Amino acid sequence: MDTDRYLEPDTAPTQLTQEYLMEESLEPGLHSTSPWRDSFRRFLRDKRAVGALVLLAIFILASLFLLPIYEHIGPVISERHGFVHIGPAKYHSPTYVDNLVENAPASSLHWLGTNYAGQDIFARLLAGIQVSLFVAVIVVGVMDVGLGIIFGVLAGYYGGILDTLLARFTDLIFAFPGLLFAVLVTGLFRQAALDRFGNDGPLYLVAITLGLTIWPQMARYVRGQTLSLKEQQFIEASRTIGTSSNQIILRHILPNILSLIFVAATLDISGTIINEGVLSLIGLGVQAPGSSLGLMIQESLANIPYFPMEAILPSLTLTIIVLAFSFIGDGLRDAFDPRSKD
Amino acid sequence: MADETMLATSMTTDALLDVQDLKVYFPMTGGLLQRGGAVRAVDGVNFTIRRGETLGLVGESGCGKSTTGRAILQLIPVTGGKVIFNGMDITKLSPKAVRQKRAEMQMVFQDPFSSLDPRYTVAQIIGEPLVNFKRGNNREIDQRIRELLSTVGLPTNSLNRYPHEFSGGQRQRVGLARALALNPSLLIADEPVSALDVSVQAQVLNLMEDLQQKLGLAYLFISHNLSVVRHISQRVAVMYLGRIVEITASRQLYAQPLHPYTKALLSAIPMPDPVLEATRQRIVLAGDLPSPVAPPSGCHFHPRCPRAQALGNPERCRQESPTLTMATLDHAVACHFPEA
Amino acid sequence: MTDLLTVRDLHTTFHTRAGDVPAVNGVSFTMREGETLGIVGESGSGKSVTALSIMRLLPTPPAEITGQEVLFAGQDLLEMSQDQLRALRGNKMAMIFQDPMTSLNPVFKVGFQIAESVRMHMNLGPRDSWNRAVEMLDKVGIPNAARRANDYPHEFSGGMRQRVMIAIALSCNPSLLIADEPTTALDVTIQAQILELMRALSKEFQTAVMLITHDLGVIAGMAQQVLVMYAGRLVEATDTRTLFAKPAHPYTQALLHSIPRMDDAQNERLQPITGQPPDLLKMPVGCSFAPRCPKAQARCQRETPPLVEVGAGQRAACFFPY
Amino acid sequence: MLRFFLRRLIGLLFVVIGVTFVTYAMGYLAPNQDPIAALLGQHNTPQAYATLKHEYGLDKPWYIQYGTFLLNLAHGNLGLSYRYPGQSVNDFIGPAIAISIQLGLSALILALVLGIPSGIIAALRANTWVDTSLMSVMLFFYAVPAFVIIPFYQVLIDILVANNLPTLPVQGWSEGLTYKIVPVVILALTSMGYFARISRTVMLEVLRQDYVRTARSKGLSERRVIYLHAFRNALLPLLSVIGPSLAFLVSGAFVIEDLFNIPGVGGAAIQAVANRDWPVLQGTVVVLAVAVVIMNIVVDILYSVADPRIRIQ
Amino acid sequence: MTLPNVGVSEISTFDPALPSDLNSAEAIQLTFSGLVGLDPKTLNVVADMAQDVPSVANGEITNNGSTYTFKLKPGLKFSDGNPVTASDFAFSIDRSLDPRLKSNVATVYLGAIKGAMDRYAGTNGVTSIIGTGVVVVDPSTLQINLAQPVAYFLEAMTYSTSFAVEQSNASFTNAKWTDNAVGTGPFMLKEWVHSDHMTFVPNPYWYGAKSKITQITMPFIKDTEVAYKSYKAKELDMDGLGATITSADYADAKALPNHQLQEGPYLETNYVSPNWNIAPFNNQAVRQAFAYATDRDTIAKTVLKDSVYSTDHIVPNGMPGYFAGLQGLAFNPTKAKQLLTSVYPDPTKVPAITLTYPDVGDNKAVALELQSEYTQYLGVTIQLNGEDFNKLVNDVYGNNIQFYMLAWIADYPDPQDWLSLQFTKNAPNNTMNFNDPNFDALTNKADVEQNQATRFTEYNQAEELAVDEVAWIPFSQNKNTYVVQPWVSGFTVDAGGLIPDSVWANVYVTQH
Repeated sequence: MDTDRYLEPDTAPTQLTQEYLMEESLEPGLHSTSPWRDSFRRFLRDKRAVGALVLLAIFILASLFLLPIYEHIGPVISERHGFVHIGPAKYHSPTYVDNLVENAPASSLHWLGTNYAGQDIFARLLAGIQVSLFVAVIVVGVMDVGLGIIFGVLAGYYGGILDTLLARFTDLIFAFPGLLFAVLVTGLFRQAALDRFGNDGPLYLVAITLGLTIWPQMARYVRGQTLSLKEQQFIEASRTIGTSSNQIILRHILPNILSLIFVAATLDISGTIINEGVLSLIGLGVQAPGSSLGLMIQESLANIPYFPMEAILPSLTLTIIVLAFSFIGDGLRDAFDPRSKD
Repeated sequence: MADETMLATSMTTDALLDVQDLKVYFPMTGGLLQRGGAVRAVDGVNFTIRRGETLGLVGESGCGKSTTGRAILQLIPVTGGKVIFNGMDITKLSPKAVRQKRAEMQMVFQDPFSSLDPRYTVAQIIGEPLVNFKRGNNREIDQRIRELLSTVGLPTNSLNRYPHEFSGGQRQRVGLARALALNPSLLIADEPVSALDVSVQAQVLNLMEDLQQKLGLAYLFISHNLSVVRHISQRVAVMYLGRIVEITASRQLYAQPLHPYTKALLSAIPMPDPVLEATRQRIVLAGDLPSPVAPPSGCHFHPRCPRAQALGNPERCRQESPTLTMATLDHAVACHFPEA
Repeated sequence: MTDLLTVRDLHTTFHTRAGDVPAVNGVSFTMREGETLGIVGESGSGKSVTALSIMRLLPTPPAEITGQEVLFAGQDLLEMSQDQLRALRGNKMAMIFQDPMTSLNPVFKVGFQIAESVRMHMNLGPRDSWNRAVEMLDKVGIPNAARRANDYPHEFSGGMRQRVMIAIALSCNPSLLIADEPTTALDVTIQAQILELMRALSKEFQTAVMLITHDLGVIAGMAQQVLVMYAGRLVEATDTRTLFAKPAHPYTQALLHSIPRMDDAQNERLQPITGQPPDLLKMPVGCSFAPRCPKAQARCQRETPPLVEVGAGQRAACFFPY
Repeated sequence: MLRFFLRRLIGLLFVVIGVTFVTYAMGYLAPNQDPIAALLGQHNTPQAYATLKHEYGLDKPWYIQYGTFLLNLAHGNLGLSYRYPGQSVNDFIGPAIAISIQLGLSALILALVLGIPSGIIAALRANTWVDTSLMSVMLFFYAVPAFVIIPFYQVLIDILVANNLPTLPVQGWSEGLTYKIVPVVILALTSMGYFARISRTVMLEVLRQDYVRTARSKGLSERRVIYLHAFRNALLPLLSVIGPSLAFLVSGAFVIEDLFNIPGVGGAAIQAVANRDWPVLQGTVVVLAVAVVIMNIVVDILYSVADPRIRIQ
Repeated sequence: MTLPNVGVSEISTFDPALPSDLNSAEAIQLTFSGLVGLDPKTLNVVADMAQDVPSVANGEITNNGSTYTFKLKPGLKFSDGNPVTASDFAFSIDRSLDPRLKSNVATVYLGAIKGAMDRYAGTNGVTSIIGTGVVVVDPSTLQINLAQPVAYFLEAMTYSTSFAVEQSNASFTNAKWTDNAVGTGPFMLKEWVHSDHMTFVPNPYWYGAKSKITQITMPFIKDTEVAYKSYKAKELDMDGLGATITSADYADAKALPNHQLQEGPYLETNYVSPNWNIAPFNNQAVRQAFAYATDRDTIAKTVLKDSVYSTDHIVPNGMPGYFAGLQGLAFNPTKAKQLLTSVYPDPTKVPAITLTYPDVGDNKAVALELQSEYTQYLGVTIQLNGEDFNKLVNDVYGNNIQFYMLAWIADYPDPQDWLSLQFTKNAPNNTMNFNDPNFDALTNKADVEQNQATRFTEYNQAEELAVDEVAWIPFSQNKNTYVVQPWVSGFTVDAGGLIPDSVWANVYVTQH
């Protein structure tokens, strides 16, 4: 057999090597698509999820940028409480209390009316969205995803004592019924948080507490995903080509579970926003005159028979945000794992 | 191909890989209150592979052939025995040193779909070992990647594509290119073609043969497909329940199997020839493959062994585990009553 | 022997989001009573879909099954209602599948799973159907059948499970057994056992067997007639001896040359088929094998060759056979 | 079997010690949490303070206090309430538990009864309008929390009352069945949505399985294929999510019990935190944690009954 | 009829020796009774099971006001038919002080009795005061000896700590005895579904006129709004026991047909209290500045929609000894600013102030209003802290809280409860560290003064001091608001939020 042709590897393909070439099935004209871009394209096909994303983006942008603008819109009121020249910066502040306009209907001055204390509902809604998003970012973005990834991946990849500790800790948190742990901690340390951090203290406390209760679930999930990913041959392949464990985690495991974490985190955001609402509802969340959607609902309860809009507006806003995150989560999951849809 | 001479020459050179009494046990651990035994996946395996040679390792599922491959690469902890590679026992090395050694022996995996990271481009996949071992600067690495692509017969426009855009056969080529990147002298191929379509298998087999010739590679070719192993290997080892029962030159094994298990295995393979099939004498083994958790005593094969049955189930088969002994020159068999 | 099954111009198309996939594209053949027909082809060639289409076991949508006729014992399966089909399935035509590990319901006793079918089609009482199940288990070579009938599938090995599947399939004395890659998931020695069993039982029960496989060796040992499929089409149909002795279609020829054989001269270089099987979403015009065919000419790229008689009892879909 | 229970018992022990210790430690570490001062309030005199502190054993070091608690717990005694003088925690939370179990189980059953069939129907009609609309409704209920639904419900009730239309009671529990309908329904909604979504996914997965095809190939009726062969298997993953879904139910119950004035453990726990009534809180936490663990054991046992591949050993 | 007990999910106790809250007292009042009670209108002490109210005039107060003699009405019986004698009262009073009961109210009401403090603390070997503090003269005569004369003793005797319990029924150790409690009140306990409701039926052995009500159902409803909704849904026959109608519902209640809303003064004063020990409130001018900056009328009229009375008094209107002529620190923003700037010329340099308020009912709205007022009129920054009520009480009594909002409800209708118990140097309620020897001297004198007119004058002077020096900044007095369905007649609630026994004789429910 003639083996000479192999002596110069980079020469033009010979007749025999022709059999390896399959250019025709590679469609050279098309741009190659990464899995991320594929998923993105699939996500865009999900009208419900895209709609939710747009709506959510509007909410977020409104809460961040419309609130400061709103505080510059409106006339200067010449006289109130014997004080003159009260501008929109004041009466459109989410915290400003004006007992002369309590439970006012929607007007050009107060776009969605005022609540029991004469606070502007529109401003409070926007501020409430900010709070929900803040909690979501801290709890899910930082603690849930951060701690979840670190502990989940390490426990899944290395196992051992870390794995056992994680399992025990998760058992403990799971055994704490419902929100009881959060109620306990926020109830006990609320005063301290207020003393230390002022009005926003309880919010930080709520965020940290909720984060503390939520991350073990994420860690357990990430651990599971890591374990199943570890079984994939490309991880083993990486080891055979001398990739160190740390690099395998960073280069192969993390990128591959990131999409799943994304989905889980999106769905966790819904849960977290709800839990913040529950804590505010039972008086353990944001301190008045601050605003949060849960607090707004709580404050409106006594007034429901007389001013139902005060309850409906924050409830509706919360519903939309929570549903939007759920839709986006569903959409992301379908986008990352097309099989899950049917 | 000049097969005889090849065998003769390789016998004179040193062994590239010498596996001595290799044992891999998997502990069966449960929770706090569970006691576990051990799965004796690999239970005292001996063989050598010479430079540039292909050793076929065949056996049915669960016989420990894949575990053997992984244990050689130190991908799983070895319970006992030695793996001497290039004269050095690598079971005693530190993890870091093992990583360095792995540059010289590489692996090709069975599953063309799960063996490539779906989020990496072909260039990144093939380049990963080069980056790991710092084989040159970016330009040199890029050059080497292109070279490897052409070596395995993939067009250069594959570079920035992702695995999901390739067929199974093409992906196996990517896997091969990755394995070849560091110029290894030993390639452990774990069922490299069994997941491929029959019409594509031949492409990959031919490529592997060509690469061996060109690069002087030695292969440990693990497969359950005896036809494929026969085709590609110079020597073949047959495994049964964690042990090697027969090892010899490929031609010898297929022409004159000594172990009753090998005989049965060979007779069970359907031949693509209806005339032959109609007249063939088959040895159909009774029963299932026993579990490696509780393998039969003595010779692991004795409960299913037609020869033992023919001999009236000698006590010795049940009591004594046969050792792998030389029956003829370069033909070892582990049987108390090998057939002449 | 009379015709048991006649398939004429069967088409099965999957409507997917990416487009329509013509998985089976105009397949016609005839099967006689008691005969073993092998269908051979690579993955995606449409051999399994053909079988499932005949059984009408494909979910519609996404599948759409059309055709001139599929006559089974004189009745057109394509015209039947689901109820009529159900009376036939498991009764007169039965099927076994590739993966014995997943084909049995894990939560029911194997005896139940056999008896269920018997009870339904043979109008037997619970006790009689159970006895029949035990009898069938015994027949497929499961030791201690009476006791093992009370075991769950996970308590059986892969080979044993495939025996159970065969017991289910043959429990109502079907006239047609479709075996879809019945031994692919099994080890070689177990494969030999199962094939042996199928041979013996099909003889005993006078059952025609449609054996679907990608292994030409299995075909050679089992089938009297062979169909070769490629990319949803039938490319060659003939009796087994002719196929191996004198293959007409270039694909069949190439296939036979590309596999390593136990009986060839060792280390003889294999002759691979270049390229890949076509993507069913983007089927080439003309002969679907043309892009890989060493004999392909301009005509092959334009026209689809019909399946025509090229020799005695040998049909091939090629303009340039042999 | 014995080993299974022994292992679960150790797990239970760990959980009980864990949750009580965390509860205890929180109360101990948090600033200004003197239960005696809270109890005495305006009637606080040094004399009364010292007397009560001694009576409740709070003058002892923390580890003695906690040890005493554990020792009493081992005898099934949860101690004495601080807030409700002379009342034992057992007496106090006993009826509350009964009510919470009634509420929780009713809601769980309702959620299962409505959710699972919805999921199955959606799976059988996958990607049709039936599926889409049913699942949109279920997603809505799954995503939207009870405390957002309740205001809407109250607005509705007010409209009904204002127009002298028949309504359901707005609060209370034990007076009769009509009092239980709304809390149970609202509590069930979230879980119902969850079960429906899970059921759909699971059912789709099961319907794809080879054994379903086998069942069809045997000529079984479609009903038998779906409700016997497929559903028996779908039951397994469903069973395994019922355990964790209890946590959902419990946190939902907090709000429901609060807003509907239902004297269950959720409300008792919130009150106990406010009252610094540690014994009651400890008791509630222990009882709820044990309940969750026991439910999980029950689910495990059911699972092993439903799945012959799993045997408790 | 349905008589909701609003604000709790369960009463704390049904043992007359123990109640420290109105909710428990409401239930106890129905089933238990004492020697003397209150007139629902005047709040004067009237006879209940005693034949008459002891006085110096009728010779039943002797020994310089240190000995009280009670003569029992003839033929009194417990609800199980057993006779009630003087020894039952002796037992009941002694029992209330028993340390095993851990009563935290017994000494407040019974502490004046000779030996009571030792009996409560278990000191000096005192294990019973029967024969010393309480003496059974004969089966129908009970004599009580005080350690020293106190003028408000009869008022204190109207509290349930001296109500009769039966020796064979009441336990010292088993708190569950109250599930089958036997008493002497107009009703008796029929059923108690814990944490849910209680049911009462008329006591057949009640000495007074029989009630036409055949059954009282008392559900526990935690939320005031929920209770009102329930009332509107006609599930309740009345609502608002203990002045629990919120300001949100007040306007609605006022508009209900047939004058369903009843209102009058309620003996509860709402106030914010500055802590004299903590800056900036360690300065009288600053305290006064806050008092002057408190716009009480706005709070009462605008914020709380007239559901309360605006007040700057400590002792509420309706109390015996109310000081109509008190000159309080009425709203005056200019003066307020002046006073503050006299101490802190730059208001931003005022030390940080946190106003802690109990986060129930209307308090949050008031706190927000106060925050807004102090910010506007004084230019200071106020941080709010809404706390659970119980937690706030704990904090107020246990730790020095800088600035807090609370309310005080009369324990018994005597100014002593509002002044001596609040602001004397060592008073348990002196949580704002009020410190004025003149005040202490005045109240010490008044506490023992037997002449009621002189007493009240002394208390009035003391009250003026407390207001001027700003112990509290009172801002509102609650209204005794409650709603009664049109089909209920003759139902009234006294200014203390209780339903005196005598009321029941006149209550009846028509068909509806």
